[in-house]
Amino acid sequence: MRFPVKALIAAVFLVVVPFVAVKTPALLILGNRFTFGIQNLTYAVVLSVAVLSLVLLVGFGGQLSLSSGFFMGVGAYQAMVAMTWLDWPALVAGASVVPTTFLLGVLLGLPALRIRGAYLALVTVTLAAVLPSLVRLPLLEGHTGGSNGLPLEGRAEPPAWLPIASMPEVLGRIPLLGPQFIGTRPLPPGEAAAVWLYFVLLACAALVFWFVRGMLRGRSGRAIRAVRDHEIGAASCGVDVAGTKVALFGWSAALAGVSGAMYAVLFRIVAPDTFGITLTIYLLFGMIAGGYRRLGGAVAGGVVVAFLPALAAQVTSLPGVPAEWLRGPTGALVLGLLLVVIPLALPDGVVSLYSRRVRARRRATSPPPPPPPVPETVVVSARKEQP
Amino acid sequence: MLEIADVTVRFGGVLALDRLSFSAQEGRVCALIGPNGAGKTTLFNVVSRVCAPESGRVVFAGQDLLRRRRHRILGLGAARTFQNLALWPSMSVRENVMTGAHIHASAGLLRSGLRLRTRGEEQRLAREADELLASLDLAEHADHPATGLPFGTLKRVELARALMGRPRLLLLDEPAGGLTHPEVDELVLLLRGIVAEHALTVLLVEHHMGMIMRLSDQVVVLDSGRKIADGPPDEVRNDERVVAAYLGAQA
Amino acid sequence: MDLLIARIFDGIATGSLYATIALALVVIYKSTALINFAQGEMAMIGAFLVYLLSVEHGWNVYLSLLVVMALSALGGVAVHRLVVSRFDPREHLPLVLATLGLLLTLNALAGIVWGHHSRRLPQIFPSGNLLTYGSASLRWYTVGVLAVSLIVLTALSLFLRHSRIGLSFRAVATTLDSARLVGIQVNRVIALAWALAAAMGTLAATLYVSDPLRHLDPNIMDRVLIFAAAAAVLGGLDSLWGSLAGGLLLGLTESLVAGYVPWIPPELGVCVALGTLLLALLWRPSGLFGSRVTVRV
Amino acid sequence: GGGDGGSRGKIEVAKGTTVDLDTCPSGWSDTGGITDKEIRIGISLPKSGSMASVGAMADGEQAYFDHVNDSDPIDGKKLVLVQRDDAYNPARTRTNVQEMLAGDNLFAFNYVVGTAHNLGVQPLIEESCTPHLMAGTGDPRINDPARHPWTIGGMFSQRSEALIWCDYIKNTIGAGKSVAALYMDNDFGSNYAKGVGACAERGEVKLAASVKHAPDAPGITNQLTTLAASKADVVLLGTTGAFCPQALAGIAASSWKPVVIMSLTCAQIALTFQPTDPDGSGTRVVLDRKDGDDDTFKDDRPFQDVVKILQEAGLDVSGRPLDGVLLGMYVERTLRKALTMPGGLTRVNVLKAMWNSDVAVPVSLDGIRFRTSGVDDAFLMESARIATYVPPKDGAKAGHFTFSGDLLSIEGQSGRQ
Amino acid sequence: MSTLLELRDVHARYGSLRALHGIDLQVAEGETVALLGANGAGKTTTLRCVSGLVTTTGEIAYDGRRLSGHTPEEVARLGVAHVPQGRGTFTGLNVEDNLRVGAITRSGRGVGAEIARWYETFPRLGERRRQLAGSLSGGEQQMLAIARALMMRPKLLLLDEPSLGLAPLVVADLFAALVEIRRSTGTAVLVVEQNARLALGFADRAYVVEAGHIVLSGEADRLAGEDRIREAYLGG
Ligand SMILES: Nc1ncnc2c1ncn2[C@@H]1O[C@H](COP(=O)(O)OP(=O)(O)OP(=O)(O)O)[C@@H](O)[C@H]1O
Ligand SMILES: Nc1ncnc2c1ncn2[C@@H]1O[C@H](COP(=O)(O)OP(=O)(O)OP(=O)(O)O)[C@@H](O)[C@H]1O
Ligand SMILES: [Mg+2]
Ligand SMILES: [Mg+2]
Repeated sequence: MRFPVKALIAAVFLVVVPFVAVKTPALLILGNRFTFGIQNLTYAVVLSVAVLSLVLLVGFGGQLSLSSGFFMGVGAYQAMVAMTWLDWPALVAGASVVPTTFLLGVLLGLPALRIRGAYLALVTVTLAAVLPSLVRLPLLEGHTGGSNGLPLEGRAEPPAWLPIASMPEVLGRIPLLGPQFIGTRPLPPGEAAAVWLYFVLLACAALVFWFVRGMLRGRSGRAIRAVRDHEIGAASCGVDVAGTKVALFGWSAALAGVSGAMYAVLFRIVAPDTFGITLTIYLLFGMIAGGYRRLGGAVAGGVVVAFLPALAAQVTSLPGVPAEWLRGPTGALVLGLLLVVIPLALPDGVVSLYSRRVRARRRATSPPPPPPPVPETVVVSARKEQP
Repeated sequence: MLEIADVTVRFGGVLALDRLSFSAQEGRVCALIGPNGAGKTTLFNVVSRVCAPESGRVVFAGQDLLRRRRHRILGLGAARTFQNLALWPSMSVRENVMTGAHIHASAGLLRSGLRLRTRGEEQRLAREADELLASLDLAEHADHPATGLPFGTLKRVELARALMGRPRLLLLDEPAGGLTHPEVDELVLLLRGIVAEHALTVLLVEHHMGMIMRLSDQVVVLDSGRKIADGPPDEVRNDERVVAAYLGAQA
Repeated sequence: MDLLIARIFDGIATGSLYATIALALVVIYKSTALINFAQGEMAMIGAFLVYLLSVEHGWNVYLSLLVVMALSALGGVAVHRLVVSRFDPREHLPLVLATLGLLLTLNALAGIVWGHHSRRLPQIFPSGNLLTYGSASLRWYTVGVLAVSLIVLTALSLFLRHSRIGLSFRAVATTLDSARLVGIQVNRVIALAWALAAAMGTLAATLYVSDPLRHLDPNIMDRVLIFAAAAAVLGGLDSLWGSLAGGLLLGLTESLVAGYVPWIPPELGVCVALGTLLLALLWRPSGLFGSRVTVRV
Repeated sequence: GGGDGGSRGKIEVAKGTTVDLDTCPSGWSDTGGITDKEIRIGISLPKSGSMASVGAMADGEQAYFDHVNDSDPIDGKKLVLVQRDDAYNPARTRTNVQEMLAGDNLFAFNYVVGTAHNLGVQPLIEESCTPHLMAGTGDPRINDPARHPWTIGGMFSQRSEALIWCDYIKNTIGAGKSVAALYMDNDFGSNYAKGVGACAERGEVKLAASVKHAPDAPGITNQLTTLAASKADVVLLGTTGAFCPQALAGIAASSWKPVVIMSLTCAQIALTFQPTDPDGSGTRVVLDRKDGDDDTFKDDRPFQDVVKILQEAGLDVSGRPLDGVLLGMYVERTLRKALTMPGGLTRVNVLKAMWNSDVAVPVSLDGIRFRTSGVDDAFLMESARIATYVPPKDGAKAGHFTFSGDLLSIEGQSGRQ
Repeated sequence: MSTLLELRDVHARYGSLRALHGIDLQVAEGETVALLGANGAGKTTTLRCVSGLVTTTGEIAYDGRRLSGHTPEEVARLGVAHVPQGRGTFTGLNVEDNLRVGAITRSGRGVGAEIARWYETFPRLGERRRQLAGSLSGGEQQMLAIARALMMRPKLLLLDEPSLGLAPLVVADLFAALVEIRRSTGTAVLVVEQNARLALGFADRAYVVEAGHIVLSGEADRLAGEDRIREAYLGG
C-alpha cells in the first residue's frame, strides 16, 4: 500500500477551505466581484448528495427519472416539521427522513417498471412541479407553513469541546496560506457555527457517499449495471430486475431526502418555491455537468450547482456591453450559455478533466473502457409482459 | 428432463409456435433446427420466461417453469445464451462472468452499502470466474470490456457467463455464429468436454449442420412453429421434409 | 348544465392550446427522439417578433405571423447548426442539458432586451362568441385555435406520411447509423425538423398570446410548457394526432376535475395533469397513440 | 461610532424598541458600510426566473440613487446599491445576504424580496446588527419592533388592503353583499385570503366563492368560470402581474357584471389596462401611489420630476421601476434624517429614524405619509384612497383613475388579524 | 476492367487499440472480392473504413475520387451499400418501410416493383411486410438488411458475414440471387464471410486478413487450393 498522499491533500483541503470561505474572499475579474462564501460551500455539500441520488438512478441505474428535486423537498419539509413541531434534534430528524422517502421512492418505482425513457423523464419532471401545490394545500398548510415557508429559529452551535472558533489561530500560522486567507483571529460565534455546520454536513455527505460506493461495487453493483445495460440478460442470470429497480428508486429517493434534510438544517427555512422545477433542472444540470457516470461527478455537480448560478448572478459588467444591458437577468444568461458550452466541451462532465489527467498518467495497457450506453427504451414486444 | 408440451405462442397474427411438443433427455444434447423464423428463439424465450405462451406446459426436472418468474429460472437450473448477445458492455469480461453467479451469492444493496461480509464472497466469485475464463481460453480478455471483442469471442464469454450459474440445462442459441470452420471444430470439442464434465442437458439452436451432426444426440426440426421431425441426427438429415424445408439440395 | 358546458368549453380552450405547443415538441421528438426544453422559449421569441412587427412597425398581424414563422424556421436551423449538431446525437443527456441551457439563455435574453413587463398582441381571431348557451359561451378564439391546429396537423401528417421526409424522420430517430448507411443526410433531416418545430412553435405561441385574456412577457412559456409536455407524453411522443388528443384530454380533465371534484381545487392543475398522465401511461406506457419500441433477443 | 470590545449597551431607539449592541459581532461598527466616499446599501431580489419582473425595482432605485448622487449627495457621499439576484429562491437569498454581510461592507439592507425569504434572512441581518429598511413583504410578522428591531416591512400589507376592501364593500356597496374572490396561491395571495376570510367570519360580507390559482398557472379560465357561476355582486382579485388583465378581460367577456376590486399591485395603467382597452372600466382599487401614465398627475411637478428620472434612465414610468424610486426616496430621506441626529449618520440613528418615521414622497398620493412610532405603530404604509378606473375617452391616449372619498387610514391597525 | 475501389496502406484504430496496420486492397468494377480471416482479424473494420464509419489514415479511392474524410452518407450516395455486421435494421419501422428507406435517395418510381422482387427472393419478408423489423427473427433481419442494401442499387456492395444466422437453404438462395444481381447489374461486391468455402466459390478473388494485415491474396480458385487456406479456413 502506498502512503495515501491524495487522501491527505484532500483532507487538508477540506479542513482549510471552510476557514477561508467563512471570510468570504472575493475575486475581481473584469470589474466583477465574485465572492466565495461558506454558505455556498456548505450548500455544495448538500447538493452533491442530491446530485448523487440522480447519478445513482440515472447514471448507474439507467432510469431516466428526474424526481430528486421532489424527494429533496419532501425530505426538507419532513426534517423541518420534525425539528420545529416535534423538537427533534437535527440528526434524528435527518435520519427519520430515510424510511419515508425510501418508501415514496419505491412507490414511484412501481409505475416506473412500465414507463420508460423520455416518458418517465417527463412524468417525473411534472412531479417536481407538484410539490409546491401540495405544500400549500390548506390541509397541510398548518404544518408546512404554506406559502410563507417554515422557518426554524436559533442556530447550530458547535460543541464546547471542539476548538473551531480558535482554529484560525493555528491554521493562520501556515505560511503563505494562513495569514493572507484565514487571518489569525478567532472566529466570532456566528462564523464558528457556520464552519461547524459545514463539518457536520460534510461528515453526513461522506457517509452517504461511502454507502453508495459500497452499493455500486460487488454483486449489487453488478446487478444494477446489468439491469441498466440489458434487462433480459440480467434476468437470465437470476437478477431480479423489478426488485433491483424498485430498490434503486427507493435508495435514490432516500438520498435526495437526506439531502433535503441537510438543506433544512443549513438554511433553516423551507419554502414551497424552492423545490419546484427549477431545482430539478439545476440538479439535472449538476448531474450532467459533473459527470453522471461517476461518483466523483456528483461532488463536482454539487459544487457546480451551488456556485455557478450564484457566481453568474454576480456578473455586473462585461467588456464592451453597455450597462443598461446588464440590468436584467444577466446571471441567467451567463448560466444558460455555460449550460450549453459545458456539455459541449466536457461531454463526460467536469470530473472527466480530472480523470483524463489520471488516465493519461497511468497510460493503461488495456484500451479505455467504453462509456456505458445511454439508457434507452427497451421494450420486449410479446403477447404478455412479465411483471 | 425438459418437457415441452403443446406450447403455442402468438404475436398478433403471427403463430410463432404451434402446439409444439417434444422432450429432451438428461445429459444429452438436443439440437433444434429449422428455417429462419421457425420459432427456435421463441422457444428459448418461452423456456427462459422472456415471453409467455398462450397455452402449453414447460416442465424441467419436475418443475413447471411457466409458474416461475423470469429471474427464478436460473435458480431451477436453466441458463441460456442469446442469438445476438446480451452482454453488459459497461462491465469487463470478468464482471460479466461473475454476474452469471448472481444467484450463488447474496450481498444486496444494503449489505453492500454497509460492507457487511462482502469481501470473501467477492473474492470467491472472482476466483471462480477466472478459473472458468482460463478453461474457455478467455483469460487474456478478462479485464477487457465486453464489447469491441470479436463476435465469436463474445459468444464464448456468454457461454462462460451461463456456466457460472452452474446450470443443469443449457440453452445455446447459435453459439457458432461468426466462427470459421476450424474455430467451429474447436468449439465442438470444448462443448463436448463441458457437457460431459457438468452432466449438462443442452438445447442447441444452430444453422451450422456440421456442428449439429457432430454434437447432438437428438435433433428436433421446426417449421413455421410446428415440429416436422424429431430423431437422431442421421435420420433427420435424410428426412425428405427436412431437406425440402431447411437443408436444400446441397446438404 | 350551463356550468358543465362552460367547463367543457374551458377545457377545449386550454386543451387546444396545450396541443399546439405539444405538436412542436412532437415534431422534434419524431426525428431525434429528443425533448427540446427550449421549444417554449424559442416560441416566445417568435411571439415577440410578431409583436414587434405588428404593433411597433404596424404590419398586418397575419403577414407578420407568416414572416416570423419563416424567420423562426431559419432560427431553428441556426439552433441546430450552432448547438445541436455539435453534440453526439446518440448521447441524449448532454443534449437535453444544452436545450435547458438554451431555455435559460433565450429567456434571459428576452428579459434583457424587452424587459419583463407584459404586452398585448393584436387579436388574430374575431373577439366575441361563436355561440352562447346560458352563461356558457364558446369563443371565436377557441374555435380558431382548434381549427388552426387541425389544419396544421392534417397538413403536417399528410406531408410526413407521403413524402420521403417523413420516412427519413423515422429512420433517423430509430437507427441513426443505418440511416447514414443508406445515404440519408442525417444533419439535414434533423435541421429540417428543427425548422419545422420552430415555425410551429411560433405559430403556437402567437396563437397563445393573441388571446385577449393573455399577455406577452418572457415568462409566458414556462407556465405552459409543462402542460404541453404532459399533453405530448399523454398522446404519445411520436404521434402528431396524439398531441391534439393529449392536449384536449388534459384540458378537459383539468377543468372538469377542478370543477366537480370538491377536494381537488383548481390551483392543483399540475397535480391533475400528473395524475391523468400517470394513469394513462400505466395503461399505455408509450402514450395513447405512441408507437412502441420493439427490441427482441 | 462604536468600536471593538467594550460594552456598547442597550439603546432604546423608539417606543418599546430596544437594540442590544452587546450582541453585535466583534468588529461591528455603528458606521460600518460608510466610507469616505460611499454609503453602501444591499438589495437581494429576483432578476431572473418566474418573478424576474420584480427585478426592475432595483433599476428604478438605482436610477434614483444616481440622481441623488449627481444632484445632492448625502453628506457628500455616494449612495451605492449593491444588487444581487436570488431568482426568488430563499436559499439563494440567504446565501446572498450572508455573503453581502461578510464581504460587501454594507451599511444597511433595503428591500430583500419575499416573505419566506425575509423570514429566512431576518436572523442573519439581526445578528449582524444591520438595519433593513423596507423589507419586501406584506406579511405582518416582519413588523415586530419589540422582537426584531432591525427590520421594518416595506409593503402595503395585503391584510390591511383586504380590511379596506371589506370596509368599502360594507359601507359603500352595501352590507351583506355576496363576494367572490380570486387569490394567487402564494404568500401574497394568502394574506389577502386571510384578511377577507376574517371579514367574512365577522359577517361583514358574504363569501360566495373563493378560488386560488397557482402562481405559475398557464391560465385562469377555470377559476373565472367558477367565480362567474357564483354570480356574486363583488369580485376581489387578490392576484398580480399578468393575471390582473387576464381576470379583467375574462370577466368582461362573460355575462357576469360584478363590481371588481383588485390588488393595488395591479393598478398600473399601461400594463393592466391597455391604453385603449375598455375592459376594466369601473374597477376599484385601493391606491396609495401615482402612475406615470396617468394624466391626472401631469401638473404634479414633484411627481413629474420622478417620471423624468425614470424616462432618462430608459425605464417604464409606472409599476416596478416607480416602486423602486419610492424605495430609493424612502432610504434617502431616512438617511438624511439620521444625519441630522446627534452622532450623525449611524446605524442606531437610522433605526431611530426608521421607527419614528414621518416621511412623504411624491410617488405616493398626496397626503400619504409613512409614519411609525415604535411598537405603537410598526407599519410604514397604512393609508390609501379608493380609486376607480376610467377608460380613455375618445382622443385620450390612456385612461386614468378617479378618486372617491377621503384618504383612508388604518394607522396603527395593520397588525390587526 | 477498371478499378472501382482501392485501399492503399490503410490504418485504423479504436481508441488506443490499432485494428488495421496498412491494408492494400482493390476491387475492380463488377468484380466480387472475398475477405477472409479469423475472428478479430480486422475484416469488419476494413469495410467500416470504406464506409467512413471509422477514422482512418491512408488512401481510399473509389470510382476515381479520394474517399478519406467522407461521411457515411456521402459514401452511400456515391453508390456504396453496406450491410453491417449486426444488421442495423430500422427496428422501429416495419419491413416494407425498411425497404423503402433503402431506396430513399432515388426517386419514387419503380420502388414498388423492386420491393416485390425482393419479396420473391425472400418470401419470408413478404409474409412479414407489416411487422416491425425489431421483432423479426435473427435470420429474417439479416435477409431484410441485405434486401435493403440492394434496394439502393449500389455500384459497390459491402457485405459483412451475410450468411450469419441464415438457414442453409436461404444461404443457397441468397448467393444465387447475388450471382444473378451481379450478372444483371454489374454490381461489384466486397464480401466478408466466415464460410470460406462458400465465399471462395462465389468470389473472383480473395484476400486473407490476419491481425490487421493482408497476408495473402489471389484468384479465388487458386486460393481454395492452397494448403494454408484449407487448414486455416476450410476445416478438415
Ligand atoms: N414480438 C414479435 N412480434 C411479432 N412477431 C414476432 C415477434 N417475435 C417473433 N416474431 C415472429 O415469430 C417468428 C419466430 O421467431 P424466432 O425468433 O423464434 O425465429 P427463429 O426460429 O429463432 O429464427 P432464426 O433462425 O432466424 O433466428 C418469426 O417469424 C418472427 O418474425
Ligand atoms: N468498437 C470497437 N472498440 C474497440 N475495439 C474494437 C471495436 N471493434 C473492433 N475492435 C477490435 O478491432 C479488431 C478488429 O476487429 P474486426 O471487427 O474488424 O474483426 P473481424 O475480422 O471483422 O472479426 P469478426 O470475426 O468478429 O467479425 C479486433 O481485435 C477487435 O477487438
Ligand atoms: Mg433465432
Ligand atoms: Mg467482423
